[in-house]
Formats: sequence, C-alpha cells, structure tokens
Amino acid sequence: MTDPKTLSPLDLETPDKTFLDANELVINMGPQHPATHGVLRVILRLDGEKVLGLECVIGYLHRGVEKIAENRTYTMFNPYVDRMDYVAAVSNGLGYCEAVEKLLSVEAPPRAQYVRVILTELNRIASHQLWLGTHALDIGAITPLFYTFRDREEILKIFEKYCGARLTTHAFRIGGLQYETYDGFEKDVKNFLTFFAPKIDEYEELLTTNRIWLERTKGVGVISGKDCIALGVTGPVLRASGVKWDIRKAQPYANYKNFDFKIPTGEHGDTYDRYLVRMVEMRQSCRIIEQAVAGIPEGPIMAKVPKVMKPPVGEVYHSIEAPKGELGYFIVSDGSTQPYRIRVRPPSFVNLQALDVMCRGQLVADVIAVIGTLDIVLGEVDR
Amino acid sequence: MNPVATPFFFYLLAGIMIIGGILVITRKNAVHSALALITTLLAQAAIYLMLYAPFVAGVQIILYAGGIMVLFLFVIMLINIERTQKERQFNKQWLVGIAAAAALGGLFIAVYTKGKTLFPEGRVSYEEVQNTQGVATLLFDRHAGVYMFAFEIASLLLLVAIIGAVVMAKKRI
Amino acid sequence: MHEFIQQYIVSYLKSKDLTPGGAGNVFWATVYILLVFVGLSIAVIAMNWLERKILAHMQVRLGPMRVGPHGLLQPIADAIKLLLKEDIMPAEADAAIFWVAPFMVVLAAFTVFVVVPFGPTHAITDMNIGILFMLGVSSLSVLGIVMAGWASNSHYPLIGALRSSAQMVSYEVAMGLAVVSVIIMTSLNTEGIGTLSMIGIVQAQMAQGTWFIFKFFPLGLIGFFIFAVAMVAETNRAPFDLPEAESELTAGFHTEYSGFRWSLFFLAEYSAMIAVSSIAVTLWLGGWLRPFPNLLHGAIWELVFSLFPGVTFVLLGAMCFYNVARMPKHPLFKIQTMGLAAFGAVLALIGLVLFVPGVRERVGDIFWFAAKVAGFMYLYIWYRGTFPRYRFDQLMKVGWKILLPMGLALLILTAAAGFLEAPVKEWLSRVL
Amino acid sequence: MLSAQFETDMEAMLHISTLHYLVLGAALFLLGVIGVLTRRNVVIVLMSIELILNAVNLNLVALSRYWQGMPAHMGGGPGALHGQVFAIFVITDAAAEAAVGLGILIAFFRNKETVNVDEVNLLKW
Repeated sequence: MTDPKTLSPLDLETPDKTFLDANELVINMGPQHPATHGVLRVILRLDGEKVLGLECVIGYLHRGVEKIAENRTYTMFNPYVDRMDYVAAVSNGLGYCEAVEKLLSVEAPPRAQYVRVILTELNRIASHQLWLGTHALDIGAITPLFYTFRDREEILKIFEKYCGARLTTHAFRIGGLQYETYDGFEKDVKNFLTFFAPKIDEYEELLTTNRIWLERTKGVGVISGKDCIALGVTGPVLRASGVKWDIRKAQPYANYKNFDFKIPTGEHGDTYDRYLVRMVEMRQSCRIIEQAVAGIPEGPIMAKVPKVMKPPVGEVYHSIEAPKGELGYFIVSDGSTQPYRIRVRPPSFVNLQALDVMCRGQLVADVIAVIGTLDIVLGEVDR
Repeated sequence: MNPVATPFFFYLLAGIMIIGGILVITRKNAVHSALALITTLLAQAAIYLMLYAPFVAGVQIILYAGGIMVLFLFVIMLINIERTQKERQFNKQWLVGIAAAAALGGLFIAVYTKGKTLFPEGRVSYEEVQNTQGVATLLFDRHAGVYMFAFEIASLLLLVAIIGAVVMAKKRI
Repeated sequence: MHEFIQQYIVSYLKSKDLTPGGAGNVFWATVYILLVFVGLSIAVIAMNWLERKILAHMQVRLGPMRVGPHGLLQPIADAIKLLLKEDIMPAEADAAIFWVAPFMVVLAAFTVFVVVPFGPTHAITDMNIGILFMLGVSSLSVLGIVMAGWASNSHYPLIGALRSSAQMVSYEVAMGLAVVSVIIMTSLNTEGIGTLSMIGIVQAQMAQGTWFIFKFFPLGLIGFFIFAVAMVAETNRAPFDLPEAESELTAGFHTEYSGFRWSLFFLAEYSAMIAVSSIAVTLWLGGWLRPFPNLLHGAIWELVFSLFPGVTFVLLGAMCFYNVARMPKHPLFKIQTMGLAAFGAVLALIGLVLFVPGVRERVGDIFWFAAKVAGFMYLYIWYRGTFPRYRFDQLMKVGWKILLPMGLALLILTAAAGFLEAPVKEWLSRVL
Repeated sequence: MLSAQFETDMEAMLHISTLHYLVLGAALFLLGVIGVLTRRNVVIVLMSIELILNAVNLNLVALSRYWQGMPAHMGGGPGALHGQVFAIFVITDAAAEAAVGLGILIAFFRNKETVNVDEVNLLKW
C-alpha cells in the first residue's frame, strides 16, 4: 500500500516551463470548478494526463461549528449540526441527539426511535440520490441527475410535512422528537416506498450495464480494504473494498438491531463497486423503512429530560452510520449547560484523505470520477 | 462549364499566396507563420482547381491544410514559444542568403522572359475530364498504371516515417 | 444587367438536370448560397430549441416555456442576449488569432454545404471530388479550434484544443475508411467506374436499387456504424465531448470566449452536426431519394410520396392548434395562445403551399433529405441524454483499436465482395 | 501615353497561361529558399521547406495542364496527368518529411531546450 508518509510536499515555487520539458505539470483544480462539489481545491501534479499525486486544500467553507458549540447550550447547538452535511441533515441530528442522550443516560422512547429510523433511512436514500445524480453528471451522463432529483423531491416533501423544513430539517430533539407524526405520515412513507422501488431499477437501467459507464468506473480509483482501514475510510467506500463494517450492525444504535437488513459489500474497491454498494444500500434502506413503518408502536415521543440540561462531568463518543460513513461525536462535558468541547468525526473529511491514494496513476478525468464516488460534502469537510 | 473571371481569381489567389509566403518567412511567432502557410496552401488548392486538378486540390486540403499543418500547430504549441520570440530571429547567413536569392532571382527572371518561347501557349479548351479517374488510372490501372510501383514505395516511405516519428518523439532518447 | 439576370433565370428554369454550379450559372449559384445559408441558420435556431425541448422531456422537465408559447422564441432571445453581451478578450490573448478562430470554424462548417446535394438539382454545385472536398473542408475546423485554444493563452482551453485536435485527427482516419468503402460500392456498375461526386453517389444508389446501408449486408451497415460513431466524435458531441468536458475542463477550447464569438462556435458546432449528418445521409441512406423509389414507382406512388411534405407541415400545424386548445384560459396567456395559433397557422399555410403541384415536385427531394438529417439530429440529442462521457484514453482506444481495424477489414471485405459479386451471381444462376 | 508594347504586355497578363503559374511557382520557391537560409527557428525552416515543395507542386500541376493540351502523338491528351500524380507523390513526401522533421525537432527540443537551427551542431564534434 502507499504509505501516506512518503508523499512529498508540493513544490509550488518553480513554475512549470512547458508541457514537454517539465516532468511534472501542476494544475490547480478548484475551488471554483464544476466538478469539485463545492469549494474543494485540488492541486494536481500531472505527468501529461497521468496523476502523480495530489493535495487537497480545504477550509473554504470553514464556519467553526465545533467552536460555536462551546458557546451554546446542548439544545441550542442541535440545529448547527444540520449545517455540516446538509444533504444528510437528519443523520447528523440523530448522531448528535444520541450522543447527548448517551451523556445524559436517557433513552428515547420506542416510538421516537422508530420515527428516527424511518426519517434517517429516508435521508440516506436522499443523500445517495444526490450522490448518484452528481456523480453521473461528473462522468458526463446528464439525465440521471434529473431523475434522482425528481424522486428526491418526494422524500423532501415528507420531511417538509413532518417538520417544516426540507433540507436542514432539525427533525430530532435530545430525548426524542418534538413533533408527533402528522396524520398520514405512515401512508406517505408507504406510498413513497411503492413509488421508489421501480425508480431504483430505472437508475440502474440507465447506468449499471451502460458500456461507457462500466469503462469509466471499473478499475478506477481502486483502494484496498487494508488501505481503507489505515486511512480511516468508512461507509460505502470501505464496504465496497470488501470490509463488512457498518455501524448499524457492528455497534447497533437507535433500534437497528430490530430490523432485518443486509450489508452490501464489494470486491474490487473500485468506483463501480462503490456505485453498486450504494444502489443496494438504497434498496436495503427501503427494506428497513418498510419494517419500521409496519412495526411503529404507539406511545410517548419524548423521554424525560430536564429543561436545563446539565450532563455530568465526563466524555462520550458516539458514532452512527451516516450515508457517507461513520459520523462520530465526541463530547466533553464540564457539568455546565454548555459542552466543554465537541469534536465531530465527519466521514467526508476522513474519506477525502483517500483521494490521493485512489488517484495516483490514474488520469485527470478519473480524479473527477473519484471525487464523485467519495461522496463528499464540503460543508462537512470544512465544518 | 466555362471558367468565370479567370484573371481576377488568378491574381487574387496569387496575391494571397505571395503575401502568405512572405508572412511565413517574416513572422516572429511561429503560430502566425503557420497560419500564413495555411492560407497559402488553401489558396494554392484553389489554384489547382483553376488548373482542372480537383483531386490534387482535395488532397491538398485534406493532407496539407487539415493534416500536416495541424501537426505543425501541435508541435509549435508543445514547445515554448515565448522565449524563442525574444531571441534573434534571423541567422547570420546573409551572404549565402543573398547569393542564393540572387541566383534564384536570376532563374525567376529567366523563366519570365524566356518562358514565352519555352512554353508556347497551346490554349486548351476541352471539357473537364474525369480527373480523379485519370489519376487513378495512372496509379492503379493494370496496363496504364505506370506509377503503381512508385505508389507502393510511397506507402513504404510513409510507414518508415511513422516509425521514425514515433521513435523520435518518444519520451527519452 | 436586367437582360443578364433574365437570361440567367431562364437558363436555370430550362436546365432541369443541372445544379446551378454545374450549369455555370453564377446568379443562381449565388441565390442558392444565400438560400442554404439562411436555411442553415434557421435549422440551427430550430435545432437549438428542439434540442432543449427534447432533452428536457427525456429528463422529465419541460425545458424553455416562458419566452413565447412553449419557449418558441427562446432561441431568438438567446441570440439577442449573446449579441448584446460584452465581448471579452483576455489581456494576454493573441488578439488576431483569437479574433479569427471562430470565423475559421464557422467558415469550415458552412463551406461544406457547397456540395451537399439536397436534391438532384438542389445543390450549389456538384463537384467532381465532392466527398473529398467535404471531408477536407470539415477537417479544417480543427485549425480553428486549435487556434482558439492556443490564442486564449490559458491552460484549460489549451488542453481542450489539444484534445479536440487529437480526437478529430484520429477519427478522421476511421471516417475516411468508411467513406472509401462506399466509394468502392459506387463503382459496382457496368463500366466499373466509381464516383466521388455527392450527386453521383446518390445516383449510384438509385441505379443499384438499394441504399448503401443495406448493400452487401452487413458490410454497408458496419460502414455506416463506423461513420456514425466517428461523426459524433468529429463534431465533439456527447459521448465524445471531451474537448468541452464541462466537469473537467469547464468549457474546453471556448472557455475564454463570450458573446458573439462564442455564439459563432455554437453555430459552427450545430452546422457541423448537420453537415456530417448530410454526409451520412448521402452516402448510406440514399440522400434525397424517397423510400422505395424502385419498388413503389408509377404515377400514383409518385403522387402519394409527393404529398408527404405538405401533410407533415399540416400535421405540425394541427399539433399547434391542439396545444392552443390545451393552453390555460387565463387572460395572461392570451398573447401566448395567439402566438401559438399564429405559428400553427404559418406551419399549416406552408403545408398547403407544399401541396401546389409545381412546388410539390421540386420540394420532395429536399423534404426527404431534411427528414433523414433530422433523424440524425434526434440521434445526437438522444446520445446526449443517455450516455456518460468517455475518458480520453478510452476515446483513443475506440478510435484506433476498434474503429480503424474495423474500417480496414471493411474496406478489404467490401472490395472482395464487389469483386466476387458478379462471378458468384453467374455461378449461382448456372447452378440453380 | 501607353506604348504599344505595354498594351500587349497588359493583354498577356490578363490572358492566364502556363507561364503565369510557373512565375508564381518560382516566386514561392524563392520565398521558401530565403526562409530556409535566413530563419533560425527550426519550425519556420520546416515551413519554408513546405513552401518550396508547394512551389514544385504548382509547377508540376501547371505543366501537367500544359501537357494535356499537347497533341496525343507527343504523349499529351486528357489522360496525361503525370504531373498531378507527381504532385500527389510530393504531398506524400511532404507528410513524411513533416512527421519525421517534427519528431526530430521534439527530441532536439527536449534535449537542448531550444529550436534554433544554428544550435543543432551536435554532429560537429
């Protein structure tokens, strides 16, 4: 495996003279570039079109979310986490709420757990849809983007009906839910499931056996399971490399252990496998939602939590399986109403480290495919 | 079909060619030179058409303007132009240059003055023949194809050129 | 002067079997050039609207709907926007070349139409070397692209230009081989003399009683396939649109262009698409020939087929009126509804004019030619809606390792088939 | 006051004959030779060579045309396109020459980082 230590820093002082006499050509991709999914800046070292190495420059979207947390109460900070990974805001909220609940030693009531699972899995589907559309767009297929956005709309409608917001939902509260589900929530979700199942087939019809898609994704951005573990890569990227690691199964949170679902894994760890893994994950999410909607119990939606939260002195780490990988919250409490320190382990940020390893020896066009397949959200990378 | 306004087109095209030729050898920037050369070549293709040689004109456009000159432009863009532009453009072979120019100028004048007697103008005015077919007959015909062997040799030449170019332009020599 | 023009007009009307160029009729040639130019510009504008609409409907959206009824005036609005936009030239750009490049591309794209036969007499001229001329002139657009990329003096355009020139030069080879196989097919007559003339190629298909796509099945089809792939690459369209790969190179060689000059590139791209489609139609799909000209001949069939253009336009008009009925009845939509009705009326009127006997006969060829080209245009849009983009090395692999050997094999096989056709037929007739 | 000689000259100029093409060819040839001899940039030298080859081609095609007008017993006639065939061979040759020449140029540029002819003197030692 490529040892990350051997990466030499880039020499940006000496300008490249020509295309021919320079062994390396340094090209700056981004921060304003259509394919870097926001404001990622990638400095590419090229030999012709071959990538010798690259360096990511991040921080263009840094808002100091972790620092803000130190000046907010636990409840006040809850909306902020939605702004990190804004395409999977519900997952972020779940992770934060569960972490604080762990700190407070309370547990959300079963009904709340079920609703949380439904919304989180819906959000996972939405996040994967957005990934699929933009990833395909990067590789040059325009149409899937519109298909996925059409169907993502249905999910966002459910979110909107439930909590009034479409993107940054702020759906959960510490200790459970603020809102009881609206009338017809279950019907809406069921309708969505019947609506969505054939749509996945539609996406797959467009891409899975498309020759050009195969050529563009097979063998591109290969990363081994060992490399993934060494770099801390999680989520679909890790699973596509053949490592069966999903926190929903490995360290079950919420009430995931009640549900029957499979963890898809890939073999080669290339872009195509990652694509397939995510497609299967969408189907599996549908299965989870189906079971959750069928088994949703009656009861309270909020556990007993104090009005003013003063968790005991101590620290807690809680991680969940966000759509992009392991999303962890490490909270240190000094016994006051405000956290002493919150550290977020964002999956996008950690996964982005693998970009260099995955791109070496590939072509420039593959860098775009790999950025797409890593499924990063710059709001989460920079926080 | 009778040609229309032959003198006008001839002088127009000849003017373009001469000006293009002058630009080719005087421009500092090689890209400009190449573009002037392309103009010259296209004008020459038109002159071939005036000479009832449409096939040669077509080959001229496809091969010269569309192929060789693209190669030239490609190479010029690969190598560094900025620096070569600041350098001295002409070498110091003025004497040789002037001598050669004088000798060739003499030839030029000789062609112009003696040409009348050397080439008594036999004005030909027959219908446009199947020019392409005629060329093909000379190249490929079983009986009249006197150039068939030369044609095969030309293909060999091209093969050698391809290999040579690939070897030369490889990464390291 | 007056007599001069009169003489020209009369001479055109008398010569029923010659193109204006072929007749040496400068006046009519000029008129034709203007007609083709205007027609092409209208086609590009229509194509712009159609592409956006069709692509939109493939992608479950509506496309332009605001400017005019169903966005019909959108291309005009776009054109005005482009013309009014500030014309930016990068400070470090090579001004002269930057200025000339778009014109070069447009010139190459439009000059090709000098030899395109819209009908046996509806061509500007019939050149002896028609197809050679078309290939040659369309290859000149590479120069314009390279010039544009280089003159911008910026990395992305330069890479785009290098990519596109490499791509166009490579695919020209496969394209040329496919074309040569057709030229071999034209020589399968009693004299054994082929032709490079575009009109001659169509007439050869007429004489041999088959479109060349069906000749020596599947050889003609393979040749057509090679050409159909190469022509998409040649025009830098999806899935071979690497030179303008939006996600990699922002916009390729025309990144630094804006306003009017950018619109010239746009114009050139679409007219080049129409040009290569016309080559494909002429070479493989029988050019201006209507379906089954040999099988279904006779006065009645002639009449039936000559009604097609009129019927098509009347149907288009009827479609407009159907949509007029579906328009919202709100007073705000009054102007739009009226506009659509007027558009439908114009289409229907054109359709009615096309029923007039004198017009009917002269326009049939153009209609069939345009219909076939339109099929190709739809194909282009369909590709764009369906395919992801090839990577550069894969593109080169397809060009050199798949299409080129296929083309070479096709050439040899076609020649062999042409050589063996007569003996085999004779042998068969003796045996059977 | 125009002399009679001048008038006939003018008439001869408007009457495009083979000679005109030959003169044009000679002029191009001259330009090409001057370019080859005086320019330092190898690319431009190569282009000047193309100019020379084109001048030759022009002569060949013009003379082919002239030859077509000759009587058949002298080898003329519509089929006498030898000049054009020669021109095609010359174009082939030019393509080969450009490919190899530019290949050498790239190799040279890679080693010495210059494209000046007077620095191509490796064979001297």
